[in-house]
Amino acid sequence: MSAAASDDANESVRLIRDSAAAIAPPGGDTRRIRALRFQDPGFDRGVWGTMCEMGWPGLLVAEADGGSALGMREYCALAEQLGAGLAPEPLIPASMAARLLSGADLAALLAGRHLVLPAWQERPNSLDTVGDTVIAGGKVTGRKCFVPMAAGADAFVVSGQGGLALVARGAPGLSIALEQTQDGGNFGTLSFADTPCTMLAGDMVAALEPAALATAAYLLGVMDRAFALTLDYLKTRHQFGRPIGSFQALQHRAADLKIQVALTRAGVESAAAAIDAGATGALALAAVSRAKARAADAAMLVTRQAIQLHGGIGYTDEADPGLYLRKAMVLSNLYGSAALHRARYAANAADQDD
Amino acid sequence: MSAAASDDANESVRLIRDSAAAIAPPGGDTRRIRALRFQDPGFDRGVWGTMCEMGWPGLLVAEADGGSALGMREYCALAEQLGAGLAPEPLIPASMAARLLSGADLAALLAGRHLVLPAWQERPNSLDTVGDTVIAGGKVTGRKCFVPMAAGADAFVVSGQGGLALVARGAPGLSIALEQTQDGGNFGTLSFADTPCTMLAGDMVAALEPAALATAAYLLGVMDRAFALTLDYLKTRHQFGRPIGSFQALQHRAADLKIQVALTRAGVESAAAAIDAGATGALALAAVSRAKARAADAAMLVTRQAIQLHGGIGYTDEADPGLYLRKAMVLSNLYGSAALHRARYAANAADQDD
Amino acid sequence: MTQDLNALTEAEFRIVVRKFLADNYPENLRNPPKRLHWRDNQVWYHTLARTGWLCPGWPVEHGGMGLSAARQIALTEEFERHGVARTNDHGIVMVGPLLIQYGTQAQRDFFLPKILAGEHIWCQGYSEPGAGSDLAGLRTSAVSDGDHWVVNGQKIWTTLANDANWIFLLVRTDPAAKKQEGISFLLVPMDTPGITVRPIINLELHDEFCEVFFDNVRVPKANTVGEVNKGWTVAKNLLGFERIFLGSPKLSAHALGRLRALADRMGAWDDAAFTDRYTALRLELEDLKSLHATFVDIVRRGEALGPDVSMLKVIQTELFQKITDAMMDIAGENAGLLEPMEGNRELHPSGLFIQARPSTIYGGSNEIQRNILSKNVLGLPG
Amino acid sequence: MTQDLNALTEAEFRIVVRKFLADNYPENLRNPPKRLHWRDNQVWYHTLARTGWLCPGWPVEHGGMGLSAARQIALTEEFERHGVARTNDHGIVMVGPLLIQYGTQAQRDFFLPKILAGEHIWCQGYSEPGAGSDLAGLRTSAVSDGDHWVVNGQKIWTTLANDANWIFLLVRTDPAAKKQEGISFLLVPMDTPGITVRPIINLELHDEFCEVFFDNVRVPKANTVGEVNKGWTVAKNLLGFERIFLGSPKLSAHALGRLRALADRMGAWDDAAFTDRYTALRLELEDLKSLHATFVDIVRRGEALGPDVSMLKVIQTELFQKITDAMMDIAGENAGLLEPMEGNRELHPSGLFIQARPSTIYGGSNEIQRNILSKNVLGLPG
Repeated sequence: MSAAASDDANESVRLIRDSAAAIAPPGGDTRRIRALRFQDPGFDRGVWGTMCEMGWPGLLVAEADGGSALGMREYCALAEQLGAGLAPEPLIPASMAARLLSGADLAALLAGRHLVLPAWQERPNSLDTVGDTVIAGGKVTGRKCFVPMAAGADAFVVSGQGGLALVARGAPGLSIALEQTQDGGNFGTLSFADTPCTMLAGDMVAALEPAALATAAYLLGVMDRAFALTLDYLKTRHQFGRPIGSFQALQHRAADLKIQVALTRAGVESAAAAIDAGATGALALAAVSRAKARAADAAMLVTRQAIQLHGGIGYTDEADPGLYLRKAMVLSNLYGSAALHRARYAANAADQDD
Repeated sequence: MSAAASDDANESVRLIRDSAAAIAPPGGDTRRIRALRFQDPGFDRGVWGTMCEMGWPGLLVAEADGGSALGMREYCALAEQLGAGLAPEPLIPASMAARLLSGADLAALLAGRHLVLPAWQERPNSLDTVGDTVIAGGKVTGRKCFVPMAAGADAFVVSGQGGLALVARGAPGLSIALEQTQDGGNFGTLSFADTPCTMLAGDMVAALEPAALATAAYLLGVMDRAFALTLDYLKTRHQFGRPIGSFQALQHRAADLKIQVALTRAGVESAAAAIDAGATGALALAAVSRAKARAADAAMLVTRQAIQLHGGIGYTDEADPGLYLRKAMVLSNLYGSAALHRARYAANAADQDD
Repeated sequence: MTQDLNALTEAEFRIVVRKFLADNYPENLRNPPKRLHWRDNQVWYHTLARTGWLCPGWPVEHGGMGLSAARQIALTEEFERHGVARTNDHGIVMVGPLLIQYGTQAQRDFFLPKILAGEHIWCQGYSEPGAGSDLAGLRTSAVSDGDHWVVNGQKIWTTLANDANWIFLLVRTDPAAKKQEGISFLLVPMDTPGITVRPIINLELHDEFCEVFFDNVRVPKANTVGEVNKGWTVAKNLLGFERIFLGSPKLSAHALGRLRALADRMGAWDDAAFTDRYTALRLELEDLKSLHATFVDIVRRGEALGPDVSMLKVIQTELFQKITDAMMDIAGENAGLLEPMEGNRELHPSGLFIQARPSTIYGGSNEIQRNILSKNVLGLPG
Repeated sequence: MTQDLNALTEAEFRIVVRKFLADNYPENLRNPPKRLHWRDNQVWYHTLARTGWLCPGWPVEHGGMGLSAARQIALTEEFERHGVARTNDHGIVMVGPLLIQYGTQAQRDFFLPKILAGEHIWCQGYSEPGAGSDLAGLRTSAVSDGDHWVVNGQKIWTTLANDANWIFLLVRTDPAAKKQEGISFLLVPMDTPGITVRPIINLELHDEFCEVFFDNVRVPKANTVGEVNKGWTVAKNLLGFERIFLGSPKLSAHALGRLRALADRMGAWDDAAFTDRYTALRLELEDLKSLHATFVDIVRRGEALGPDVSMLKVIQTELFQKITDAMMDIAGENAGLLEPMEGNRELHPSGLFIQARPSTIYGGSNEIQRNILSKNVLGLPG
């Protein structure tokens, strides 16, 4: 990238971060987050509308299609910021859906009028988007699970044998079972029985990659903020007549957490930069897998330690560290667990000669 | 075990420890150890004679055969003590050979006149005692490796297809290649070409078990002593105007090492007690594997940390921690690595229902 | 009966216990996912009281079963094997033994029968918001006023205070004394005016812990256990037993069973990396069992436990966490569910993962345990 | 030439470097298992001096190549890729740049040409037996005597002192001052009467490190660098660069290559647990590379490195150790061999394992690095 292009990107990343922080202040609006937890649909449709006004679900969409045609660096910066603020609005799945829609469907999604979410998964621990679902003759039959925030969706993009289809929430033969998630949101299990649909032309497999990388970035925001909270606590909480952050064993643990956050940031940013620079195929898969594997493990480690270092108070629901832990619990294995991505990395990254 | 039997065992364990400490004082005779390093045969034949006078190679041998008919608890106590003193004399392989000999051969071994060592292994990371070696018609042909202290052996017990055989060191067709080991001893690779032998009736596979468990006990002695050295250093070495053992990060690491030593001791003692109480078959294999897996990993951890906690001085050859590290490097993978024993444990220990 | 039980062989004794549980324990209370409240376990509690099985460790002359240490361990193991829920047991395991050792005759005469009858349900007021790991830094004060103490302050992490009608308290009676001195041990009815209980919702979304506020609470001086200003000695006595209890391998053994069930469900055995990890956890559990047994032997012999018992607490709680970490890693997207998978209580990785979190914090955090090990066991300075 | 090299694209530059190495570097010195002594590498050293490639980072006006930071990094990478042995380089990377920044004109005029000519070989006298991690606690004294200092004391871990003819020294010139004050920086010929060098045999059984004893050693005051009693400022300046150097992923990358070769030899790829472990190490290396690149970018932009560069040193050295730990685990009985397996230098797990040990001790132990991170980066108190 030339110096000028790099400056442009830095500027647009800064703009994105600023506008995201305005809507989802890092760690500053847990009252909103708490109020939405364990309530349907698990997020705020009004805030979602604002996000759409900001153009976020269309960040990666071409300008001709109503998007902003920005890159992965901007998308990851946005996702990180939302993670720091624990925003529950389904930006990542909706952005994934945006890559699969066109025309009026896409316009309605981007405008915030019609929330479409992807339904691609049939088994845990898998990135297979086809499974046993059959799409044929304008009908879908099958079962999709782990659809995040399904409670708030107006329609679903469904992948299966026979391609990709759009199904309205109220379509006959579609039943939705909701399960609550630890972060206060929900997973939908969708059962289709000869459910009418319209065919789409997108590529679900390709759409998974930005979602996986953005989830890594979101987890980066989660861990970064959980770590910051913890650092504050170490500086202010006193035991034995001194701040607990003056105890060397805790200092060294904090240093180790800082290292995990730094490694995650380096991995996410380098994956985003690689994809923006045109990386495709195995190279891109390896970059995304590296970022997601590190982010998943590091987010769990940092948020677990946030609880431990907060002591008893960390185990209460009214303290904030638990919110970050629960978010990490939900997102770490979404779009592929650390183990899955390690294996995918090994399958896609050429081993070196030196 | 009844209380009286238990008291007897405690007494004989105490006696064994005392007499072992007289010959191999824990950490107290590193001058002797250093003088023997990297010289053939790697140990002191005179000290070996004294050990034989004490009856050590025959500790497990029946009284009728000239042994002491003691149990695994006594043998492990002895091995632990020798580990604490880093004694290089080949007690464990010679005791293994003692189980495979009888009559005059056994008597000569036990008397210290004729040192016989087992040669059973053909590949690293394996407990297979047969391999490609063929024993037939009074001749051995094949190749055995990793024979500890082979430089000092007068004869070898060799296992292969066709059974078990005794081969004299000077037998025609036997060539011995020696490699130095990190602890200053040696591994022999023995090549047999139509080498004359006499047949034996022992069971090499069964003889491996006490050797593996005693090696775990020896490693327990090694780590226990390396930890004690390190603890002394933490109390006496000053930096920043205080003993380094007053720094909490080092204190907590010391606590973790103490835990590893305690877990190893519990595992070794429980395996020895189980075997003395009559455990056989899968139960005995599982007990030995558990002890050896923990001892191998813990010995490496404790001795590595002994170097780290001693700082620069720990990296010098003239400081003692390195002697313990090198011993652990040689013994951890002998008679099966930690990974091999974990797998063997899983294959032999019945999983629980609760 | 109690005479007979101690005379039995251990195997015979276990058979008796199993039969007792099969006959008496409510089936629907086996292996509850969260700590039970009094409303749920009082029937079982009263069954224990009625049958004389409530206080196994108390001497017979005080109304207990008078079981030997070995029998008590076997009893606990059988209860755990059967999935018996923990009761509101602070009166049984803490207050009773304490009064037998330190109480006045009048205190014993009054309190012990009430505990045995299931009439007094106790809770423990030790920790404070500013004194968690640094327990001796507590600030709840008791000021002398005639034959009463006037207590002001706040306790926290008081388990099931919302079920209890009595609380035992550490309070500062001499503000000028050094930290561990000037502390006294009080017994207080929860219905005394000025006491307010506020449940704390924890990460399990359960109100197991409470805050207890004291606003000019008047406590008769007759309710002081041991000498005034010597309460720390009384309290410390209770901490030793807590560590061998918290170091019992049963919790990790239970969790490992759940990991096994989850691995079956998720098809994780095909992954050799998981299998090796599982075996390493199993081996650690078995080694913990061996180490635990050496401490149990000390108790069996009637000897005092040393500070090295802290090792058990560290190993057990961190193993418990490692096991639940492994659950999260193989559970896939199920790791994010709030409720059990497929409605099956046995398959609740996220629940057990969260339940494992506080084990390294309570009962003296593992940081405190490592301090104890380094100073009191290894003799490291400072 | 130097003008041309900076003007080339990076790819072109690398081609030039590769050709230079192919033409000039002795084949038998590629990837030596241990640090080379002067007797072994002096021919190569003089080749560098003769061709003008000895001091890539020095400005052209001082006789260096004047390469930009970016070019220096590329050069280092190509040298490492080719397996070029480290030379006795303290004069090149430390003394020269230091004199350019802090030296007097007379010092520069005298010393720089001698370094460039390969005539002065330097070593570093910082650590002392009582001042390892606590470098500022050093006690070697320099007492004023007319226009000389009289030096008494002992240095330790002086790399290749037995090869050097000059040493740069930190000495205490004001015993009354606080720790980091009262220290001065001296340049001393090794043949001054009163200096004794004693090699230390390390765990590699190699005499890379030495002790250096000073017994009434007279040093001209003209050989003081910077102000008297301000030597700590001069020395500190050198430590920043050391950390990005010690944090370079190349050492771990090299070790991972050896692990791969060992796994091939041992048939370890059949074991999925090993494969997963190997992949985790690979990922950590790749993440380290990404993080390292962000610090290299800072240097490229000519900005100052912050204390967070300590992260690189911690990650790199511990990754190096984790890689060699894995080697020991799969090497089986070969883990105990003193020499390479089958005489093949590429297969020497025990050697690399031992080589990895001191990396977490020298250059500021990792405990010191974590102290720096917690205090200077995270702002934790005390």
